[in-house]
Order: sequence, then C-alpha cells, then structure tokens
Amino acid sequence: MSQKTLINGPITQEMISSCLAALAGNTDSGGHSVFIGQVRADVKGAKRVKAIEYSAYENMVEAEAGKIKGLILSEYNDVQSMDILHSRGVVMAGEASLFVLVSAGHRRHAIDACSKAIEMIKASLPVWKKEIFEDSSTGWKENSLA
Amino acid sequence: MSQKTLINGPITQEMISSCLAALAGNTDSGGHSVFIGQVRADVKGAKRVKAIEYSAYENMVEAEAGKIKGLILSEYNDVQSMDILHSRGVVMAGEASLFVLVSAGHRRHAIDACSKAIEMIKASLPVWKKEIFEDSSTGWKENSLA
Amino acid sequence: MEIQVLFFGVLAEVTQTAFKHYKGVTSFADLKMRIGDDFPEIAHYNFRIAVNNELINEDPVLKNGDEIAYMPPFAGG
Amino acid sequence: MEIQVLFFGVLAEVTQTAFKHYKGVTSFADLKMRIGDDFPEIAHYNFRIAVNNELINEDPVLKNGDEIAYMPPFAGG
Repeated sequence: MSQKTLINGPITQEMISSCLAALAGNTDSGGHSVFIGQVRADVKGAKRVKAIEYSAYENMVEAEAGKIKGLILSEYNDVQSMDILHSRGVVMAGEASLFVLVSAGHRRHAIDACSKAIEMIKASLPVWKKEIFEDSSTGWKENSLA
Repeated sequence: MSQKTLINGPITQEMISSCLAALAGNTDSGGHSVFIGQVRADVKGAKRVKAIEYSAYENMVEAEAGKIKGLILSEYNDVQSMDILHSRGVVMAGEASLFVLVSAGHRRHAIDACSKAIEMIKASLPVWKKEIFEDSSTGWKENSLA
Repeated sequence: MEIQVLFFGVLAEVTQTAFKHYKGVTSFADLKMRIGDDFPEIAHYNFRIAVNNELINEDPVLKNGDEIAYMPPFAGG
Repeated sequence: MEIQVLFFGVLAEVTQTAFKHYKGVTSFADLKMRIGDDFPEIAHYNFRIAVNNELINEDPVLKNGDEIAYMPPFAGG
C-alpha cells in the first residue's frame, strides 16, 4: 500500500511479473483481477499515434490513489490488497501505462473491485496525456465520459 | 486460439508472464483484462484445505472453451484475443488454477468480456474439484450458484 | 451398438471406475437401465449427461461408437 | 500571503510555464484576477482548481503557503 503510483516511463513486464509474483503463495486469496492499459497507435485523420506523454500532479495523484484504495478496501471487505501503477512521461504505442491489481478472498469481489477502481482512476487521478504522432506533432487528449 | 485449455498441475508465474509478454508491442490493444484464480486454504470445521485435485472431461473442456471464445469474440467485436488456462490434477493452496486473459481495443470491452468469460467458464467447463485437507481426507466441492 | 460410458467427479469415485464399455446397446433407455443396474449408487447423486461432448436435454438417439458422460455439477473456474 | 500556482496539461502549454509564485495575495478572488491578467488565454479552456491537492467547489479561504493547481479535464487511466 505504500508503493508509489507514478512510474517514470512505461510499466514493464518485469514490474507486472514482480507484482504478480508477490501474490503467489497467499493461501487466503481466491482471485486476482488485473487490468493492464496499453497505448494504442490510434489513427487521427492522416496521423498515427507514436506515443503518449503523460504528465501528472504528483502529490495529488498519490493522495487520490490512496483515497481510491481506501474506498475500495472499505466497500469490498473481501478485498485484501490493491496495487495501482500509472506511467508518467513518454510511453510508446504497444507499451503499458496503467496497471491495476486487486486480490480478494472471492473471485467476484476481485473482479468488481478492479472494475470500479479503474473507473475511479479515470475520474479522479490528475493525469493528462498528450498524443505524439509519427510526424512529431502533438495533441492533448481527454478521457471520454463513456 | 489453438492453445490447449487444460494444464497439468498449477498455472505457474512463467506461464502467466509468457502470455502477458505475447501482448506487449501490440499497438492495436488498449487494454488487457486478466483474471487469476488461486486455491484458498479454506477451513471447513476443524480441517484446512491443503490442495485441490481437479479432474476434467478433456475433450469437452476444449470444445466448451472454444465455444466460450467464439461467443465472446462475436459478442464483443472489439475483443482481439483471449486465453483460457485451467489446471487439471493437484494444485496446492496458494497456487493458481485458472488464468483468463482478454485483450481489446478499448478497456471497458476487455473488462466486461473477461468478467463474462469467467461466468461462462464456471457454468460450462466440465471440471470437478476434490478438496484435499491437511489430514489427507477429501471432499468434493461444487460451485455455488452465486 | 457399442457405447463408451464415462464417469466424472464424485461419480467416478462411487462407481469406482472412470469408464465402462457397453456392447449390444439397443437404445438410450436400454443403456440407462444397464448403467442403473451396474451402478445403483449413482441414483443418489445429481448429474447431467453428455453425448459426444454435448449436454443433452432429452433422450438422444444413439449410434454405434457414441461416448456418453455422466457428470456431476461442474466445479471449474 | 504567498501562493504557489501550478498549471497542468494544456494549461501548462498555453501559459508556457508549469508554475508561478504569487506574493501579496489578499484573497482567492484577488489571486484569480491576477492569474487572469497574467494568462488571459486560459479563459478559453475548461479547468478545475485544486487547493493543496483537493478539488474545490466554491471559493476557498486561502492561507499563506497554499498550493493552487489549475487542471484541465483528467485523462489518466
């Protein structure tokens, strides 16, 4: 719970493997729900996204991530632990920028809590993204409300 | 899609890492939703579960897993790929026995499809589990309907 | 006709066999009667029956070489 | 009082600065006016304001050393 949320650059396979490895052997957990968000090479008109540059209000991100964890742990008392990692800086298309892991005694709780946490992350983490296109032009992108 | 669903023994960290590594660099995917089911050391009366022995109707498991993938891919046209791994044989408490991975262009589709696939797996895969307690006694366990 | 019958989960335990081969089967009703005679204890359990990997809802018309599975409630996932 | 003002996302781009330190601030209204004078272009953008990491819904009473953030709609996750 004391791990930092913001990671400089992409979230690597090694970080993900290390979070998952920490759960093995936990004989109280029935399920782990994991979400990995990845940068897509979206095409906008004639341009293709090469990378996203994330900026963040660091202190508030850590405060809000702590609130999300607290709310999830109090709403789902079967949830045992929760990790949130979010990239800051440049993440190339095909690389991961978000990792959420929720462990619970029972599977449905893990799944529901993870799904809810992702919505809370989108709604309340002060993070911004600038799309960097293959021609090096850029554009700010907002989350859709859907 | 042609990978076998049934795995002899626990689903290892290496198997999970290798499935996840296969997704990296896919610039069309926006999200991967992963579920890992793990054996819990449940206490039943005075006994504690040491392991679960899974048995399966192999041909039907593979046929039903194929149907689940087909249904998910046709219902969620944004879903790009899907893996289902399920243990057969003995899995110790703290080890993983189920792995589901759904990749989609958009995050909500990955999450919803993964959640739905897990319900379908519980409902339709012909797999049975025998709890093995620390005193080596055993008991068959059915899925709850909830 | 010849029919292979498989027992799974607790049914394999109570029948003390994972499968039994039946010869000279004339119909599904005939097969079910013979299975009931050989393994009367299965009547105490809930189970569903599959023919060639497909769950059945009504008595099927069997053909030579069919594979019948006696399956307790699933517990996978 | 002294107030640190931070700009994020597109606002940092249009103001061409990530932060600006204001001295002699008398109130939140005074601060907003001075920011509006310094960076008139931000009026064209949607933003929310946080004081010391908390989003505000109404004008706050500032105290010396507060940190104010001008934030466009979030785009994390």
